[in-house]
Amino acid sequence: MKILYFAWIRERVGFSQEEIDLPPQAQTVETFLTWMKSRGEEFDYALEKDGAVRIALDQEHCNDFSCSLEGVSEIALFPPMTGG
Amino acid sequence: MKILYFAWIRERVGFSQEEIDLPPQAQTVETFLTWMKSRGEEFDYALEKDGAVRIALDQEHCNDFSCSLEGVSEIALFPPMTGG
Amino acid sequence: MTNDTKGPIVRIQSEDFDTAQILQQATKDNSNIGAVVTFTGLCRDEGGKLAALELEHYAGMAEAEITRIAERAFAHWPLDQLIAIHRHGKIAPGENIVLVIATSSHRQAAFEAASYLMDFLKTKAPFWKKEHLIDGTSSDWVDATDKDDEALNRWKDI
Amino acid sequence: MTNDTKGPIVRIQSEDFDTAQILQQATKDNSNIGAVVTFTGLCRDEGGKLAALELEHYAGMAEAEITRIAERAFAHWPLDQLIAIHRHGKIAPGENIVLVIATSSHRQAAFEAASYLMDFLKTKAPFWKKEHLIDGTSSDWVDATDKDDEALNRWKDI
Repeated sequence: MKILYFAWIRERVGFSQEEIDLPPQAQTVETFLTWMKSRGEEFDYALEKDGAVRIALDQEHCNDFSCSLEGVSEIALFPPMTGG
Repeated sequence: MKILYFAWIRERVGFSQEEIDLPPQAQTVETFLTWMKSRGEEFDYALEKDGAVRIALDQEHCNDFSCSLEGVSEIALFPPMTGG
Repeated sequence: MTNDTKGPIVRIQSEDFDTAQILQQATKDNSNIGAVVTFTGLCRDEGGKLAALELEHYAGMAEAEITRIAERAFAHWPLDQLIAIHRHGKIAPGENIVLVIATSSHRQAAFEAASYLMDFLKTKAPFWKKEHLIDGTSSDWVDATDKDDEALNRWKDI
Repeated sequence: MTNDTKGPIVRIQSEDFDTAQILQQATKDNSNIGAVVTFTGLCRDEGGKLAALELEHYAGMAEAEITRIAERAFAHWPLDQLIAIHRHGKIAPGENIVLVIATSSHRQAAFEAASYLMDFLKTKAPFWKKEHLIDGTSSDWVDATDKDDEALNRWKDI
């Protein structure tokens, strides 16, 4: 799985992307995030504000954290957007 | 009193402006319009559609036909506007 | 940010105007604007049937009335600038009729002020349009539409 | 009039753009447009304190997301054209950040489509702004605002 980080989430994690094998328990967005936070202090710090983390699956917003990750090849994590 | 006519009201009256002495009964917009229509066929024809006639007193819209004409020096009569 | 030293700029003219140039001037001396909304109203060719529009106007009142509307907008929204240019006389299809520019540090203020000014200008500014058709058969005054009157209801609290 | 053969034009780029030139191109080959609404978002200098804005973006998704929003607008309003250009990278005060142009034969359709696109772009397009101040003391990420989220409520039926 390709994982991308943006803005201050990227800064807290310390890099902008990685290629990683997800563990079997990371079946949905919710279980994926729980696992991510357990990967180390920098991940826990980057993702601590649950309400502030936005997620995109294969470049589409996902607002439903019960979404399955089956068939997904790119996950992006980022704070609320400030475009325009 | 200077009276101005615009668009199809001007075309029906046959000219675009005149300088005229108002009769004593033309004290308000309403009595002024009644008198205007009595001036001849072309005026009656130009002003027949009551709802369609708009009036400006000294270059300001007047929506209240009970308005007094005291102190007014320029009256304009025209159909609904189609600017923009 | 409201600039209290400025008011709206209103111009009534027969000659055409250059939207791009006016837009550039409106923004060049201020780096704190944020949002610029521009409305350009062009003469439609009505599916190729229109030869020209003729815009009759009430000189003096046209400028006064648009200025009154623009000043109400200026008082209501936090605007930097509000510019309105309206042409009169003969206008060919594709040519400019009207230009409104609203600049503000707030996006919605700029959108709303420009939209407000256009809605009022449509029904309150003393202009009347006559259509000249290509086949020469008729030259009719354009009717005011209920839709334009209804558009004003959106702003009844302003 | 809806032109079914065209869809929105979306460009994501680091280089600046020329609003005037794009505006001219958008209107030159069509004499039946009627209404053109242009929104330009500029980098504010924040009262002289800002050295530059840095816009980070999610390449690929930025274009895809703005295209999705623009296509919804295109499907909802009778538009001739809908153009969105968004810059990324370092942007100095007074420079362009974003441009939206909506053309239509209906004035309110053009205003609403441009305003809708901007509202969604603000909160749904994957861009993040970092402010670099002139005094060099801090470089902070700009917070998303509730006001921008609330702006979306206006469009919940679309």
